[in-house]
Amino acid sequence: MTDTTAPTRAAVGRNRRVGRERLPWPALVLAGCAIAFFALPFIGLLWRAPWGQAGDVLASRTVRDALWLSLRTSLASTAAAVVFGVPLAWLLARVAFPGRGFVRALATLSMVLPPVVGGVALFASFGRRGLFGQYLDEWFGLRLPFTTAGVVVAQTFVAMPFLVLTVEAALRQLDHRIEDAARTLGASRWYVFSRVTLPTIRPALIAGAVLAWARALGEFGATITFAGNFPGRTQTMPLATYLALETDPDEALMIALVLIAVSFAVLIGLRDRWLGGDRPITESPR
Amino acid sequence: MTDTTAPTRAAVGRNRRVGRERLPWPALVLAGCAIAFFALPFIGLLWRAPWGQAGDVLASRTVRDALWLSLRTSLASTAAAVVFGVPLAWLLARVAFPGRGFVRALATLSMVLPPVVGGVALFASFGRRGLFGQYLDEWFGLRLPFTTAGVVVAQTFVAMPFLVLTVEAALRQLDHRIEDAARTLGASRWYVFSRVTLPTIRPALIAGAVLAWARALGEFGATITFAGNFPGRTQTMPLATYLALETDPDEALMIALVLIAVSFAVLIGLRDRWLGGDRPITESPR
Amino acid sequence: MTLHAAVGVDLGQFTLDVEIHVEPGEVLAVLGPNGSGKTTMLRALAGLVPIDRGTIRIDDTVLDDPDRAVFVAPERRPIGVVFQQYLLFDHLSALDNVAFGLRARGTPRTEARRRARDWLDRIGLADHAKARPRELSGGQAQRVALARALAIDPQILLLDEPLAALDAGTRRQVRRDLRHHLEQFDGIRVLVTHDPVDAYALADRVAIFDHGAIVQFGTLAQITAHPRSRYVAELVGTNLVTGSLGAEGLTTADGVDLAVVAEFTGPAFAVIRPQSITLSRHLPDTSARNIFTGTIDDIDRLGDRVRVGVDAPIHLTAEITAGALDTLQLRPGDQIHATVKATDIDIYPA
Amino acid sequence: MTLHAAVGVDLGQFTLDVEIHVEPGEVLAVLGPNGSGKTTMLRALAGLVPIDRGTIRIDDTVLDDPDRAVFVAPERRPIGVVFQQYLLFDHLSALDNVAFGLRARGTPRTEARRRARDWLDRIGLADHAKARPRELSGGQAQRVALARALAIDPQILLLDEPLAALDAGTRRQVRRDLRHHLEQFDGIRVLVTHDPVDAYALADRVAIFDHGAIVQFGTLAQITAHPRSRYVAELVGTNLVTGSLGAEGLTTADGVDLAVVAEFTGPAFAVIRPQSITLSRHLPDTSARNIFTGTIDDIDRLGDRVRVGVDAPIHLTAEITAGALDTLQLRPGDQIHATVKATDIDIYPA
Amino acid sequence: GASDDADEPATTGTTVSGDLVVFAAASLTDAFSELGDAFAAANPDASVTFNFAASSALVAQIIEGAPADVYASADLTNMARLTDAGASAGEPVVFANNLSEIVVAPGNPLGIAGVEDLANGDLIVVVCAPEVPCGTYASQIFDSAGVDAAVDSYEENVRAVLTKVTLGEADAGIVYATDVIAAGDEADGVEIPADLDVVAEYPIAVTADAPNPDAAQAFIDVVLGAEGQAVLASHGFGAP
Ligand SMILES: Nc1ncnc2c1ncn2[C@@H]1O[C@H](COP(=O)(O)OP(=O)(O)OP(=O)(O)O)[C@@H](O)[C@H]1O
Ligand SMILES: Nc1ncnc2c1ncn2[C@@H]1O[C@H](COP(=O)(O)OP(=O)(O)OP(=O)(O)O)[C@@H](O)[C@H]1O
Ligand SMILES: [Mg+2]
Ligand SMILES: [Mg+2]
Repeated sequence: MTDTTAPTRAAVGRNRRVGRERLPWPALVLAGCAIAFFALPFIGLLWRAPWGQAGDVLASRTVRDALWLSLRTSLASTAAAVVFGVPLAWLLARVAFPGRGFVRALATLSMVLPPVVGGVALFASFGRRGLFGQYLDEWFGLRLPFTTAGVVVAQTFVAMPFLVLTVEAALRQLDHRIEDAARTLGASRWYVFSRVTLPTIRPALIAGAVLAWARALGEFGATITFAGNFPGRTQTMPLATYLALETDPDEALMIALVLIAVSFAVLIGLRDRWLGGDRPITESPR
Repeated sequence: MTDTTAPTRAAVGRNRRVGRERLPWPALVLAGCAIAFFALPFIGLLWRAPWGQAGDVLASRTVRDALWLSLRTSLASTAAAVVFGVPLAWLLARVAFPGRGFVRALATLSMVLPPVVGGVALFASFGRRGLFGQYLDEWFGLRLPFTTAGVVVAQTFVAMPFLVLTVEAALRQLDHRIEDAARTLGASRWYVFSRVTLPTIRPALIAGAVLAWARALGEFGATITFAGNFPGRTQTMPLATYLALETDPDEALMIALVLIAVSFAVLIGLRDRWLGGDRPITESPR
Repeated sequence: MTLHAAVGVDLGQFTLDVEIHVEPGEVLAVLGPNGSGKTTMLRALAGLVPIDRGTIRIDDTVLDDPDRAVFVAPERRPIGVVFQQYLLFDHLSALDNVAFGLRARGTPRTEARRRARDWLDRIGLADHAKARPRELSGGQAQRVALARALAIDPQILLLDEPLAALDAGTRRQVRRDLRHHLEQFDGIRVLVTHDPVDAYALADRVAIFDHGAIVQFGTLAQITAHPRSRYVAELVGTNLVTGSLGAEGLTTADGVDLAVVAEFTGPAFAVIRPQSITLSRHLPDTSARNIFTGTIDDIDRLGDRVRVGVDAPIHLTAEITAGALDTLQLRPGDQIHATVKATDIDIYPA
Repeated sequence: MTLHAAVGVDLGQFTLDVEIHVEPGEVLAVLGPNGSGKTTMLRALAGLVPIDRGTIRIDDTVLDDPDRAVFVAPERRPIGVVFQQYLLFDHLSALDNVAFGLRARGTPRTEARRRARDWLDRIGLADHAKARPRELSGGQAQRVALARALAIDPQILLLDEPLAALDAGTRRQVRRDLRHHLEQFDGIRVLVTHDPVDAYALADRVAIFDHGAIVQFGTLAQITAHPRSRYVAELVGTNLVTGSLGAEGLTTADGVDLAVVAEFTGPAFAVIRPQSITLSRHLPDTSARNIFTGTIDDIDRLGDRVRVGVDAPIHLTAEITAGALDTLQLRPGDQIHATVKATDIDIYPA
Repeated sequence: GASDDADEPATTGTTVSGDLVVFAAASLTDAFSELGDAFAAANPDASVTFNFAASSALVAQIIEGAPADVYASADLTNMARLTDAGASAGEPVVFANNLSEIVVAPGNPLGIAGVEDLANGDLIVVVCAPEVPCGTYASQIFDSAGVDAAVDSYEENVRAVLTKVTLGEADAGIVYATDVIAAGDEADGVEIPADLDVVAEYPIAVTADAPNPDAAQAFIDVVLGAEGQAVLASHGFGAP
């Protein structure tokens, strides 16, 4: 939506177009229901919220630590998910290797794990006694459980599938001929991928990253099991909320609201501009 | 992947092409790491799994009920997510209404809710005393908490965002001119959307549905809080697993493995063919 | 049923402002340089670009009018389009592409398929019915796009360079079929093309676009007889000289004099037919009063005749026979003298 | 540096089997009906379709050879392509599209941009530098595609109908520039086109494709002098009759006799130039021994001359002057007599 | 008697130092946090870190080699699991117990008098799942009262029961006395007659490979000491 750059007349044109962009009413009704369905719980939450406590909660050191930790770890996990997930998506979308379906399934599986089991699975692999973790320990004296790194691992584990599947789908929707054209211009596969493919699937890439980030931010089960619940080190917002529920449900709600507010702010920040692919002021005449 | 229909020679050609489809090695390395990262925890689980218990677990009535309930509810939630989520995605992708960013953020927010808080939020809206629920109760005597319907609501609430964002991204990546062409042929918006748009974004649609389904299947926090835990009515696999952990961790692992096995089977079933967009035997000459 | 369209569209720096009226059964050809707004107008007529000024109406039913905030959606307009870029549905077979419009308008599948198949026969692609657009060649795809639009035969059909990708033979044949089709039909047709032969064969009247405006309008004969723009001159392959008529003939902007026979003065166009230009290696002593000396910058062969571009004070294109070319041994870069009789120059007011 | 290519490709039911050799500095024009495999060959040369048979090599470096399982990736081949469908990068400006190849080969941004800008100037799109492909007209987009490929000037350049969407004027000019560009350069060029004028202006030799095979090869002059296929005849706009020579002249497959002058017998081609056909409304009494009566099915105007299609036992296209057309008052459907002197018929063995 | 021996370590000036990591059941969050401060006061050079989570999760973590010095469980089952795994040093000690109560909306609008009322199908009754301690106790209570309770949900932990009642989504539930106190004015408790009620016991132990056993023992002593018992009592726990 680049009104800014568009001359007023064109803008008028656009508005009329937008006006016409109206969906058929059944679709609108369904979309409306969906919005209501999403909005109501939060309205309810705000309605229930013990605003009196707001001050203390915001002041509380634990909450601030937890928030800061949550932001750091969730961003780290998102980064990890992108760095490793995009190549995996690329592989799944483009290379017809035997067992591709198997790998794809594997990459989705971590979503269906019940919270604690996820943690147990991570113990079994990256724990001090884990298949792989024992060597990490022996050789590098590296221990993931109960460390901030462990939090990132747990979050990445549950968050990466979203990125992988979203990006793979986008890659499959892509018109390969554009990439072919780039290659005939002497662009290496890397160059093509980074300068042609990724920009073209940007909407999906961003959506995937957002999903992964949100999931990481909300991650609870695997984290509390694998990384434990140490304030300042592994106690993320969801854990803090959970613990607060044990002592003071109202405080818990407030903490959750802080988390919601922060993530909402971030999500709102996602301009349509970045998501891209938005219908241009007027279509190409071609 | 239509080897079947392709003449052998072309197949040869394809294989050579596929051979060339190899990724640059850094990408392969990263993808490999990703795969290992996903595989290890499950290998670990299998390694730790108390196979002795397998028999009893599979025999156990509770597990069978829970599994059956999980499958039913997760499918129902996926269906709901598609029916309501696709129109919402359509709206978000195509209509530049004020507050679009707000709605998108709202539609993502349920992911960051800590488990229990999600349930509390649902209570606040659809609960017996909830903003909206109280009228459901008064007017229709309809109560969601502690019912199977409640499970579906909770799962849909957490699962829908995946579908919405994935599909929206795909819609944004789409070339609108194809839809324009369809409209000049006299196709109504519905017709265009169902016959041109959806088929074109099929990969994303399926990916989104899969993500939603997996998330619904794995959903724990909101469900146990909002729908409670009653065997056969609201006790899904994750709940069963979680509770088993309290008494017999080994049994819990087995239950989780059953869940994993089932979902894995389903996910494997996702043929590349369905995901579509796979590179044709030979590119178009245009 | 008449189409009245006053189309004003702003796209970034480009502005389109044209007005056309097309009678029932009439075929209007739109010609013009690249980027002159032809496609944009078609898109506006089809409702794919909202107009910013003017009105588009069929008889009295208004389709688009910003002032009255009226806008009829593309799918509600009785208008079909053959797109310059085909825009076929990649997920449908050629057959289903052609059948799409019929299906969308509620024709039962089998019936739609049957009629689509007929169309594929007509355009000679019966054996590509199952092929996906990606599996069609450029020309084949363009024919499918043509059939797709014709299949729904709309009251108004907009064709954007529908023959550009066709080979000589197919092109002539499709042109012939198209004409028969258009003759039978009393709908309205607007044809964008770069080929005057198409215009002549298919169109009743011609509109010449340039920089988003109509610069010439009428029958092709009228327009070619008296070109009023460099583009039209190029189009009909003749030489156009602009200048002002004075005592010693026509004087161009850069001061070149051209001896002509005229009964008026003031700004004027002069047309020099390539056939009436004679080329000679040595300065000829003739009665002809216009002799321009320059270098050959271009040699195009058309069948048995050859067009020679001469970079003289006035750039001229002469047409000679292949034989003459060989005897004169002309090569690009050679120096040459071009001679024109004053009486052979057709002159008319600008 | 010579290109040797024996290209065998199977696409579904379509099979391509052609062999070409192009010398340094040579321009090979490829002509042929739609779907004859022109684009497919270019894609095979560029490495976008793996060949199933044959080999592609430049001098001694093999690019593709299924038997030896050699395949050089497209980006490693010194080959540039102008695609029939342009395939511009929608997310980049026209400028960055042209600069892409240079950037990909490591040219610093500013330098690449500068050179890209020069190219945009040359193709007259300097003021569209910032425009996205979606904001370009068909012809503009095609010129950008051309510039994009030329900018990296590759040793081998494959052009797939690079002028199809250009208007008459631009087309002539781009053609001229292109020729200058090609002349300076000693690389190899393969040009696919439907326009013999392009072929004549740009190409040294011509290959005629049909159904995935080369049916004729040589200079355009040779090919047009002795067309050996309906397509070529259509292309150069002459009449081709196939039959076998006997005592009473040439007898066609459907038993029509044509009086000719020939010193041999057996299967033969006969070419009847449209100019040598005279049309008359009333049966003429002439010495001419070939008189065919039929109805007019087609009238195409080219400048001041007119081509009239006559649906006689042998379909003939005659060329007359616009004047003659008017005096004869010819309309499609009229009955007409076409006369040809036996001596005007050019005949050669099939 | 017992209290005297318990008093000793806290009073005698032998202080401990270093980091101390305590894994404690989530239901002990408040009480132990308070105790932590007391301990820190008594041992200036020692620093306490708590890891509060479900008893079961904590066991899993310790078995996985979590750096725990002390494990305080909300039930004997999980503690048993720890000792069976040989992950506890010495015998666990019960440091507190808890009684069950019926939790109802503030002011008990529905006038629920006792366990037998929970058989009323119109009420929404939630209790803990049999798998978790509070659930075991609940079922024992129902059995001994001979009541066939109309349970609508078996919650995964006692807090979930409390939450549902405080939110008004459930009419009654069975929780610990401590929870009713924690709920403050958001819920009221209906006591269960002593003859029916079951005592929940909270064991505590030093872990087998505790990095800092001395501090661990010192902390346990504080918990068992008068001061500790006082704090626990203030949160509604009963003395062992
Ligand atoms: N979406 C757009 N935004 C901005 N400018 C545009 C847009 N679409 C087209 N233009 C500009 O409008 C002008 C007219 O474009 P149009 O496609 O109508 O030309 P055309 O007559 O069809 O040319 P051609 O013969 O090459 O197809 C061009 O200069 C083009 O750059
Ligand atoms: N991917 C494909 N799968 C199957 N058949 C194909 C595929 N691509 C092209 N073909 C067929 O191969 C034949 C040659 O196509 P090609 O594009 O090479 O023709 P062309 O000579 O370029 O025609 P045009 O002049 O129309 O561009 C066509 O009949 C087409 O249907
Ligand atoms: Mg155009
Ligand atoms: Mg082609």
